[in-house]
Amino acid sequence: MASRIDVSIEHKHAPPDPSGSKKHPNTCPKCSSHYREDELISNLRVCAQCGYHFPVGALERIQQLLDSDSFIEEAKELRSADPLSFFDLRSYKERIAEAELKTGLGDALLMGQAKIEDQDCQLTVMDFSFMGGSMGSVVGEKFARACERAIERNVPLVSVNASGGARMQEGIFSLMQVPKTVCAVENMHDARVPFINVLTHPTTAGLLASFATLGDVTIAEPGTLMCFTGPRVVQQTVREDLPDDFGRAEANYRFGHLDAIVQRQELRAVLGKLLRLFNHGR
Amino acid sequence: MASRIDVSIEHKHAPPDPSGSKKHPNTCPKCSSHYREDELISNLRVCAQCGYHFPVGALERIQQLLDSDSFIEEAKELRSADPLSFFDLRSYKERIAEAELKTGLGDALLMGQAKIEDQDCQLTVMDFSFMGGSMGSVVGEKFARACERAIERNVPLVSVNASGGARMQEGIFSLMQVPKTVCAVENMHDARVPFINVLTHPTTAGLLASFATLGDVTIAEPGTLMCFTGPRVVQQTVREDLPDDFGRAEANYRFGHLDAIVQRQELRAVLGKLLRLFNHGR
Amino acid sequence: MAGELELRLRDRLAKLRGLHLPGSSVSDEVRRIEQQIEVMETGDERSEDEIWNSVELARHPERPYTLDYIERLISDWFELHGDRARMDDPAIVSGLGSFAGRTVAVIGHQKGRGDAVKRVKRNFGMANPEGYRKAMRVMAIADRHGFPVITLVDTPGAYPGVAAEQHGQGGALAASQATMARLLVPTVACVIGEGGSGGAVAFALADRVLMQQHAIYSVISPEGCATILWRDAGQARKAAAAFKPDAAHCLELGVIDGIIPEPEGGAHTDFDAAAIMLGQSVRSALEELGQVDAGELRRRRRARFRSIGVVSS
Amino acid sequence: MAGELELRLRDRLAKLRGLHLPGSSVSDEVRRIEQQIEVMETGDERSEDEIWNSVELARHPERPYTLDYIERLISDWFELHGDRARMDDPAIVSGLGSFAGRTVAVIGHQKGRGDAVKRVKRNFGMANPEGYRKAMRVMAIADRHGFPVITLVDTPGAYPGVAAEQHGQGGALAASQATMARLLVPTVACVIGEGGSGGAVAFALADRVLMQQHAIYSVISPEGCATILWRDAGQARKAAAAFKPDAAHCLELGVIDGIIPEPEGGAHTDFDAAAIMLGQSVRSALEELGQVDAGELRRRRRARFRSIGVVSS
Ligand SMILES: [Zn+2]
Ligand SMILES: [Zn+2]
Repeated sequence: MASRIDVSIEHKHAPPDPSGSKKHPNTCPKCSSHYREDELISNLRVCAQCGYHFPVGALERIQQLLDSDSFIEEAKELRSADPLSFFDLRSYKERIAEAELKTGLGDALLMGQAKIEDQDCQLTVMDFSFMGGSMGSVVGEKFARACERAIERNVPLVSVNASGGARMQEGIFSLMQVPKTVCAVENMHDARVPFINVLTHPTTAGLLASFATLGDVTIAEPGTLMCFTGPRVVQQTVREDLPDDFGRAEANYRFGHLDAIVQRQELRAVLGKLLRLFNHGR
Repeated sequence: MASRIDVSIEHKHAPPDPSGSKKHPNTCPKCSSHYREDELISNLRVCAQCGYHFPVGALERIQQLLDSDSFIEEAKELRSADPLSFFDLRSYKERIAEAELKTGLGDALLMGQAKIEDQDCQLTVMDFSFMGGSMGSVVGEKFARACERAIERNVPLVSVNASGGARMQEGIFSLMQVPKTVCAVENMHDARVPFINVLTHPTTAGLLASFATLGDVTIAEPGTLMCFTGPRVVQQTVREDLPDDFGRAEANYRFGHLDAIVQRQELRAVLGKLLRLFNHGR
Repeated sequence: MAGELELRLRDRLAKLRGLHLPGSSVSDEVRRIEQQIEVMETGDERSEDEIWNSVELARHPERPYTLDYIERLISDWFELHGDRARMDDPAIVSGLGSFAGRTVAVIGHQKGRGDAVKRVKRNFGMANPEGYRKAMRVMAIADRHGFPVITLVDTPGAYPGVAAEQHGQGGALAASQATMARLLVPTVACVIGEGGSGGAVAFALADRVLMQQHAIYSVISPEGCATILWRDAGQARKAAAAFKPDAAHCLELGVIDGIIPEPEGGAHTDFDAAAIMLGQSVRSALEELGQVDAGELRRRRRARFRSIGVVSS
Repeated sequence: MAGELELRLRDRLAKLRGLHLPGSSVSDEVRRIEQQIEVMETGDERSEDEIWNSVELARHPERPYTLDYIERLISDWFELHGDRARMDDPAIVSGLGSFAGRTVAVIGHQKGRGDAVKRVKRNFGMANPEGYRKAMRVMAIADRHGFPVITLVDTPGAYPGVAAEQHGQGGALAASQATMARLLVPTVACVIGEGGSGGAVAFALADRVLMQQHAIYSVISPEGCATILWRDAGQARKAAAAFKPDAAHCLELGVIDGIIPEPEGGAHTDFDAAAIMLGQSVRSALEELGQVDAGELRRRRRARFRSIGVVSS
């Protein structure tokens, strides 16, 4: 049995907050503008004042991106099996149940058939509010199945990512989702199925070291933190100040790791264009 | 007809001299030790005092590297056809004839069957003293044939390079030897025929942009200048002092462009080992 | 813990035995599962002390490193250097050599032993993206010429530096795995010390993944885990007991295919004996893999990793 | 000059016509040689003035550049950025778009137009190795998905900088050609301005190599040549006349496959008309190439370059 560990590990998954302080979720952390929920939703959760991109849950992301009613969810029934009977402050099972309640999702990744601007695709969308979008067996399995479904259906895979990395409560199994999803992508590459990656804040660690960097095209929303090692750990290692935009999409674009930074308002149109291009080539 | 150009272009091919001054060819430009010709030959033209590697002609290189009497020259009959009827101070044809007389070679590259430490291989060896080892149609053709012969014989190709780049007297044809030899190498790669590149001073410009960087293994003698653009031109462009070993094998090794720097005394043994390794894998 | 997992495994075993697929790919899988169940039945739970002993041995400063094994197992060794773009990363060693009578490519993390200068030179076995790119280059050569690839995994993790991030650490780790997933030659990965997270897994997408008896393999270091759980790296021992990065546990979970024995007291007590044991395990793995057609090898390799993980529905 | 070469070509033509090989690869070659001979017969020698006119037009600051053609010929354009290792080189533009109803990859050198800042930003179309690595990445995507590759060549040459050398300029140029030699999709290269040496040829190992009427293509720039011949870049005009980097000469020598006409006075006088002419040539080349099986396409591409050069024995 795993030892009972009595301290929360949740702070690992706290989304970085530019201001460092605890504000109302509808208050812009960049310019402090405050919005009603309906205002934010209708503006795709982008600050009308300064352009800051608020986090978007998986279900809302689907609303934003997809042709209406086009999403057919698949592998919805999959749940974590808690293979290590893991327990920190509370049991892993309890945490999963809580996250399910909070988000209405079975795990941190939704998967299914979709249409964007009338183009068929397979879609995966991650939700950071489900245990920090961490990748355990369910996320890995659903992503691998998405690749397989994209091959079967011969449609592109669009993956919208948001993740702090591995789900530590699943120990080595969480690490193994990294090579597992890489293998799934390589099968897809062999089948010449297009793969478009959208990185949203944050997409880090295990995700960057697996499928999130293996797309034919890789785009990110502005401000997305996308690094393998987080800024805090890097800073502790190098013991010097990091560049201002360290690990952010803007820096990654300069260093050659992104095809484009796409404003959320343009994301649907850009994905529609990319799907058209990849579908017309075939 | 090409205009008659009345100034020599030979200085382009002058081998860079560390001291800058004109010394007797058997005087070490690094430490000024002087050697009798037989001393130099028996020491593989390496300065016994400081380790400086003097240039080695193609025929002497064959003596140094190959099992005795193992070389069977091929495509010996090929000669430049002077397609542009080129004329600077003298005609290209005259220069070729002069180089032939001086070196005893038909062009800047020798090609044939060889054995090194009892391992069969196909061999190309360049001679810098034949018009600066420049690559015209004959060099390109012989190199391409060497690739084809290596495929036919199913033996590795060992290429010992020394070249200032394109042979300008052949104009655009000399540039075309670059993609031509690349194609020949790719055919060899497809046939899974091993390709070992040895860079000797200097291997620059067109050679680096073609076959000299496409080997399975790339090694160089110490001090070899191996850059696409020569130090003088780079300096004119950036208008600042260049690092001391700019473009040299030692810098290229640090920057990840070489598998090893091999002293001339060890070259035969290293090639023998590499040929054994590649032959035992097959 | 073993209870639920064992039931699951027995169920899977029964299903696999019921299948009559062409080729022997199922029998590989059956053997692997049988082995796991055997470990569960015979293996007592390892104590916190035993697990911590492995952690300490895995990171013992006198433990044999990649080059120590190469020296003892590989003849005609020729090291290949450089990523052909930016640098030669000394934290990774790669090259060609002769092993058991045929040419192989060997790629491994390399720690420096001795004084600080030597350890820093090898960056404590923490590679930059350029190191992984060098490795991919060597894999491509091996693939072209049919040389089996042996990887030796021994890293606390990929280097967490500024330039490492700027030059694409995450992408390089993913690309290295993708390259291994594409190889058409037999591949054997051996965790010989620390199998630290992404930096380790970059070399571990192999046909056979083996661990030395006292090696560790985990998603996070004991200290990293303890820092997150208790904000106190000093609690590493407790964290290790919770995550169990030891070989027995990894075998039990089906994450690795076998355990390579070490000399009594650990590999550092007898480099030669440790090398012989490592060599034997790698040799027999390569002999097995040599029987399999290249395309089938690759298919099985991917299927193996595809199958890891536990979900319910 | 044409005399000896023409005899040689007629001889080769006779031999090729005598061959009865399967497939139409020979007929391509025959057509190319016929075209060369035709140019020789009808083409008057171009004067020093005419050649220099082309040199000036090829480098005219108002000449249309890669993005000008993309804007006019490609719909749904999506630019792909970055080499996934170090940087995004603005001297090279690459991306996907729709051309003549199907998706293609377009890769080209990009010069900046206007003030010094804009020109420097694009580094005058002189790419670093990272730019060529970005291009190779895009070629790999095109190859995977069956998109034809169109390259637009317009560079004084690869950038002669310190970092460019340190990061492997020569190797990157060679690798870019090697990548093009491996592609299993149709490839068309168009020299649209300056086709400067290695930096140009890195994108020109294509199934069809076309030149605009006033583009130039040569092993060295007129100034570089003049510097070497007379240590005086001012003699560039004389050097150009000697080396003849003009399209007619390149076609005559069999180095290119066709000449794309330009509007009267040069492409800069009418971007739209120039784009239409370019588009028509590329389209008909792609239509022809689309008839050929992928493996055969690659075989012919390599054979085409293999055959260039003149030797005697
Ligand atoms: Zn705001
Ligand atoms: Zn000396």
